[in-house]
Amino acid sequence: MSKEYSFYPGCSSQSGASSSNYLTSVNAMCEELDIKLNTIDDWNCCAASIGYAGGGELPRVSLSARNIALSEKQHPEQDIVATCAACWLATREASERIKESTKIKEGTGLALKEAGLEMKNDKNVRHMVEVLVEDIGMAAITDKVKKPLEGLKIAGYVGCQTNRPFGIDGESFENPQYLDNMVEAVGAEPIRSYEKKVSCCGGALAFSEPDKSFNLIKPILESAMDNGADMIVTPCPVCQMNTEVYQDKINEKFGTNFNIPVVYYSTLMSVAFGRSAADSALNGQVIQAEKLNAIAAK
Amino acid sequence: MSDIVATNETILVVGGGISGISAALEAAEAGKQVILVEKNAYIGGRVTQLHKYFPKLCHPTCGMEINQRRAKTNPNLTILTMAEVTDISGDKGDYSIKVKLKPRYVNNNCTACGQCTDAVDAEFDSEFNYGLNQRKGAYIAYNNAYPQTYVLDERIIGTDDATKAKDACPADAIDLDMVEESIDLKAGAVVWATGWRPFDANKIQPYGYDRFDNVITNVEFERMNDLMGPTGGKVVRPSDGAEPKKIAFIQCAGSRDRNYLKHCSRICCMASLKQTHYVRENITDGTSDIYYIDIRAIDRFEDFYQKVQQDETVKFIKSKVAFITEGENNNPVLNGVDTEGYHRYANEYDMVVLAVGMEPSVNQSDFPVEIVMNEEGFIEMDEKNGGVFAAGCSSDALDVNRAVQSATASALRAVQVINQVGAVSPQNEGAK
Amino acid sequence: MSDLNQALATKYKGNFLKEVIDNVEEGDMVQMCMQCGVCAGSCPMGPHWEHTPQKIFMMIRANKREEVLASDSMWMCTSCYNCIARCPRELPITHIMHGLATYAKRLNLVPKTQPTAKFAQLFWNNLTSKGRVNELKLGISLYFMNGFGEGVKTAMANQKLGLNMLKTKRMAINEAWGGHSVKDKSGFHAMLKKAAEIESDSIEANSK
Amino acid sequence: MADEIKTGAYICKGCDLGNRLNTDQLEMIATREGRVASAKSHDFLCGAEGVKMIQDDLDSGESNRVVIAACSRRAKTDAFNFAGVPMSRVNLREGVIWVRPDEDEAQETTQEMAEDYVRMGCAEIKFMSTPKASEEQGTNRHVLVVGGGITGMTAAIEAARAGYQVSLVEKTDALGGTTGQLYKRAPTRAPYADPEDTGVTELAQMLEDDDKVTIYLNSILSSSDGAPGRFDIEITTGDATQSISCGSIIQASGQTEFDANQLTEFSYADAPDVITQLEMEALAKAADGGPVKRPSDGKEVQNVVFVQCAGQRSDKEGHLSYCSGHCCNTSIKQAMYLKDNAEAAAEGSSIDVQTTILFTDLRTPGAGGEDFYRSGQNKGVTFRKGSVSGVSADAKVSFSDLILDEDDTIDADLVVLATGMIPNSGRNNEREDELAAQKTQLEAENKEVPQEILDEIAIPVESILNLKYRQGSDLPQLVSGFNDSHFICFPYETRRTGIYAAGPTRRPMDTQQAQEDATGATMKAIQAIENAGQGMAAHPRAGDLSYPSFRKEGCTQCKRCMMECPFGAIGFDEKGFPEYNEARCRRCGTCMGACPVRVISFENYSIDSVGQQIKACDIPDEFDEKPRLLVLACENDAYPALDMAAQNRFEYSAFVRVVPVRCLGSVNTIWITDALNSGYDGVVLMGCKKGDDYQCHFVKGSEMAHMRMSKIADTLQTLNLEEERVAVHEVAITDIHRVPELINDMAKTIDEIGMSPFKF
Repeated sequence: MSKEYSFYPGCSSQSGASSSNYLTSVNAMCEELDIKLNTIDDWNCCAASIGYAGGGELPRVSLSARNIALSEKQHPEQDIVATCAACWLATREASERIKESTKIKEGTGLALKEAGLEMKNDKNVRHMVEVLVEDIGMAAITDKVKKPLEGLKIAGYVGCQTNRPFGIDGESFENPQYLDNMVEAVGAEPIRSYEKKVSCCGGALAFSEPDKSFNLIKPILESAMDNGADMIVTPCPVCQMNTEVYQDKINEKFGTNFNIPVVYYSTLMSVAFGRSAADSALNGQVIQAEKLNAIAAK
Repeated sequence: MSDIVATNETILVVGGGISGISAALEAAEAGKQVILVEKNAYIGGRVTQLHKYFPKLCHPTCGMEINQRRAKTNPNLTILTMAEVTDISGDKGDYSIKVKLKPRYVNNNCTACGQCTDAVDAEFDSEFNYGLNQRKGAYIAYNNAYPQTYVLDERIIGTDDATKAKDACPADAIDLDMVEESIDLKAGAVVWATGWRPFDANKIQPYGYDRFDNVITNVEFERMNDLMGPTGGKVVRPSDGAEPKKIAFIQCAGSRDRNYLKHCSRICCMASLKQTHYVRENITDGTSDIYYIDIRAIDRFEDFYQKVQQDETVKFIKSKVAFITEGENNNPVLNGVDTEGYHRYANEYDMVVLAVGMEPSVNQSDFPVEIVMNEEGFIEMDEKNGGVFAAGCSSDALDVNRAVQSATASALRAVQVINQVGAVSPQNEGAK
Repeated sequence: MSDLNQALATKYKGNFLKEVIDNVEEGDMVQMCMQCGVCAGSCPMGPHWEHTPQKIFMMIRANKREEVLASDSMWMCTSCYNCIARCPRELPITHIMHGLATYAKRLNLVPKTQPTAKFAQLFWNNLTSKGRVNELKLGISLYFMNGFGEGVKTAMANQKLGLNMLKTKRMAINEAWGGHSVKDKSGFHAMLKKAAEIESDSIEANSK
Repeated sequence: MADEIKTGAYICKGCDLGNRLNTDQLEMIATREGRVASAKSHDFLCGAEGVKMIQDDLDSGESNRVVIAACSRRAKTDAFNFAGVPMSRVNLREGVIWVRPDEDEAQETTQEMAEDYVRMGCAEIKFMSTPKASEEQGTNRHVLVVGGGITGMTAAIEAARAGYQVSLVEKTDALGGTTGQLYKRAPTRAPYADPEDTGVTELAQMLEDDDKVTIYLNSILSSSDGAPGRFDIEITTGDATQSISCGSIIQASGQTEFDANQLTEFSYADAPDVITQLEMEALAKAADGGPVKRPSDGKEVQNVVFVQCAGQRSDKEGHLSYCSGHCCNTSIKQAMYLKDNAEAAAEGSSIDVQTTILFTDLRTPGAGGEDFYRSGQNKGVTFRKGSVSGVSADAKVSFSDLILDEDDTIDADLVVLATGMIPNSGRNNEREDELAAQKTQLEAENKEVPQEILDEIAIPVESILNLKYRQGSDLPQLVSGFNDSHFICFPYETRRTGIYAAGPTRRPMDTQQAQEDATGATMKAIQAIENAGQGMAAHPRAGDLSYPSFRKEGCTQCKRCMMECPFGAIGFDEKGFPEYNEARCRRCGTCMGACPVRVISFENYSIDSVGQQIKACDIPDEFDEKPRLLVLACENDAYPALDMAAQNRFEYSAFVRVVPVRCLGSVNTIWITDALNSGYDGVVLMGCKKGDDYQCHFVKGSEMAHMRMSKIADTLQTLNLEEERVAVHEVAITDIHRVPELINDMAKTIDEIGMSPFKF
């Protein structure tokens, strides 16, 4: 019997957006794991963590409040699940802030009224990896593996917002294991001692402060290479974007020659579950994950 | 164990550390019947694992020797080791207590000749040395342990080692048929002195105690400096056994921190200041850097702090270290910001000592009777506690001197209860 | 705007801490800082901070209103949450930094050339216009945020990147016309308008 | 039964003693040379059977004293425990076989070692009898408390609760002391968030209602004499004086706020709005929950600065070197007064009192402390790490902010100085004697006496206890004038048995700690009464019934015993003969060591009980090349260290004979000279650390021994022996590796300088 969740895809996963490939592979992965994602109709942007300059606290919280309210209306019994770290964080923070502060609660209440909405705020806001770790479990994932990703050495880059401040399944902020466990579950070799697994890629500042951010991204790639990784896996669209698409520019800047694929955990799984390269969104790789392509082609 | 006489005029002291022993002796030396219950195979508790005391830099064994002699010569005091209180029922002036006695597998015949130790092969991590070395399966915790009676590790029972030990004993002191027993005692009042445990450094993830060999704790550092300790008094890097020169001390490792221990453990500042003396005494050209938030060398300890400040081998940096990484040659690298004027640092050391704080040994849920605790887990003084009185670090994070002070006070509180229920009490006799 | 700044400055004369507590997102937590500096040491952008978070909290207590609000330090926040995770006093440092930035922006005290401030505003405008981010438009406006000449250069410099994104269908030209949007745009905008009003009203009130 | 001495010597063959030693030979020596009534060996003496053997002999009257030749006197104490029977423990295990190699060539000397120890044990027992308490002691379950502040009041009520009578002497006209002057105090229980009532009023009421407690207001302790269990007290009220007797005394004389007039840099003297913490309490009391008004013009304060460590933690002349411990919490508490009052006044409107605490290290330890600090921050108290350079007459505070690394000023309308506390510890007799001595010395040399000496002498200090002890009117003081214990493990160790200091006179502390301290001191006070009643010694020889007595005919009334007694136990009568005051005595034997005519002794420890052991050793003649070394080892630290060395099988010279002593202070030089005269080649004294950080459990014992031994040089010259033959060492109980080395060093020295010529 399939598990159902109220799904909040987020802007970057829309067609023609920077992590549309993430959504494609998530869909394939969920089909295999019998997870049913019921998309929240008419969801809006969460303002991520960079919207603050324009919007104050209340407008930002209201954005998430609207999504929560819509979810409650459409899927009253279901937890909200997001695949994007920023979406998850913003929505969960909003939900908690509304619980903690009556001032915010009242404010958002009034604001929502304007859109003809109201919220109970009684459901959890969760990240897709929580669903995998807590509800599905590694064993169940391993069961579904048809093409174990043998011989692949993969650096699990957890990044920031999937990790802090909430953490996944009570794991440590400094050295979480869940991503490595997933890598192991699909038959590949994790690099558990990957030093940069939780360091910051600069996030949105990659746009406004590219040089400063590149200084942060470089060591993340470097350490993966030094540890002999064939590729990097990540649960976060911003992490994926920053570590993959800027490799050219970083090579330009530092005279390096990085060319290491950065994939989503969902891509790994859907390949391991025997899905096609297209279903696994391998065509979405700016830097092709050749080894995965090969396995998918088998 | 059936020969223990206990009435509602008896004082039960739970915990045989410095606080428990002090409370027990003070009451016993005032003529009260006292039963002291200690979980370990020996009395003395944490202080026996310390190399020196601040601020006098004297040795805990010295005071412990006196206390042991007081205990040996006092007919009013009964000591039960390897014993734990499992239940307390009744009220002030009339308690019934259940005590679980773990088998020692060695009886009073033991002359502490040590032949059983030589006979057995199995080795286990030494609890006394925080696992820094191994000890035999038949052992005595440390030289001056009291009672001077050996112990067989339950893990060797049923193995050849057990029989080897038995055969080796010339005093017929080894009894492999010993089993756990539970006894019932009466008491009029209870002094609770179960003390503290060092905060688990593994939980302080940014400092990588679990990941980096050369990040150790202050309690381990104490053992290293003990001439009779696991390293024979040599300070060594766990990674390669080399003598560290550059040593950093990180204060408030787990204390004053909402993520770990909310309270200030009081002792850690003085402990680190003390340990800089070890560095100077035992390491040629050794240096100590102390990373702190506030140096809490309270009251007359201040003099000690001022002396250390004048020592050119010791530096103070006002900063909570953000995180530790590992550099060349397993050297820990401390990363953070010196907040006195904003100086960012990434300082490399040979070894780092985490000044871990004190956590109360017993928490509310395992407490054998209703008790009022604060959210830090220390026992509050409260009428609701009836005739149960906290002593030493069960009541707050205390240094040795304050712990004994607190223990002496608790002894009086217990004596007051006894004198009220007592058949012959000062009241009845009145004054001259 | 600047007269609001004036009004607030006079209203809270000599007590900037109080001003922050009353008007800045989670500003009441500023007073809980014990100056351990773990945030300063944990921040990935640390080297680029003129004033570390802990120092900003101290400056607030020391009534350094102008210096704090005009500082570009809080614009360095990447929202990595290291500071929040490690703070021994559980200060929501990330939020406070965002809050200070917002407040500075509202009072028009942000350094003119602060790139993140500009980008953050573009981002907000972009997402609020239709309820969902239009990455293409955002990208373009980002390139041109420092004027046309600059923009062309940046665009050229990022040409390869753009092509890569197009090739992999992670960018779509047609987004330039229309693009994604919420359906209930009017409701969405009404909601935001209301939220913004409530907020600025309370600050206006505090200035009187 | 003690009339006829019947000694039974019991030799153990267990723990390999039987294999390593010729125990038949030892039996023979005990009977032939030791002249014991009976000597028996047993395979396992400490076992039930062995102990029964001994007990049967005692019961049957076959013996009434025992020599146990087995393990160290520190081992198997439960087994070898024959109440009321004089016992000598001969240490054949830790003292002999464990420190000797198990080799044939070593056998001879090892056996000789054992034989000598048996001889010594048999010699000692002849001079031991069962201690009986003197007739002197009395039980008087009446505690005198000096000082009616929170400490004294607590001590009084706690003693009464324990069933003891109490007299409480307070020099002012009301109870309460400093705490009575406080508006509120820092919280003493969870959640440690707000100031709480001091409880002084209730406590005072409780005392007045308690029929066990007698309160003397406007009174002082004009005289105190006697000893625990029988103190004679005179209490003077106005011009009336009455006498009472009590069993023990608690000194709770409290503290005095540091005189802020010395802090010219903070303009205290000439700025009305610069005040001390105690003065702030007065303002808060006056305001009583309303807005606090400043002294100069009664204006409601808006901006208050607290300057921590004012005149404290500083090496400046006249400043306090220590930290007074309570001031951080006190300033937080006082800032809270202002915050809470403003809150109450303004119902949360934005009117506010700014409170800034300027500190260098904020010291709020423990669970309560840190909670209270957070609570202060939560209430909006501003904390800044800064060092204050000055306060102007109009309350402008200049300081350098150590975090922002820049100078700053705050234009305050009230400045509170955390000036800390000075103990009311009475007269410093030792210092007075020192100064007087210096003065007379200089005058004798017709040198000019420096002004500072004259000044210091000129300052009158009033005595708290007015003790009539020969050794001074008040409790001896530790550093900075506190009446504290010197020992970390024994906070209530006192150098005047039966008199215990509590509260800030003992150590800087706040009210909560003072109350805890008072309770602890009360425990010791009632304990002292119970012990005195039975003639038992107090810590560290707790329970010891033996006490010094002297042979009057021999005494030359020289008073050395009185002068050297570390515990002020000894007085003297009108003829100048010593009076021992058993209940004050701690049984260290320093008097015995001091006595030049050797008339002082204990029933079970005397010049003879040790001297005869020394003589009992067999001294081989010069040509045997078997030197003899005497070690006199302090039983508290050195002897245990030797035992532990043996546990680790650290070997040392077979030529050594070790005699444990109660304290090096009890070592009489006659033992050394006798030893040298009778042919010992070297003597080693092992005592505890002396000096400022002394470890000697009897305070001055080790010090005294060193002094006496420095004079032994002349004796050696008259005997024309080399100085190296006598060595005095400070030994710690942890010197487990070192003690054998010290012994071997002496053996080596003798090797070099050759054997003693005094062998017959």
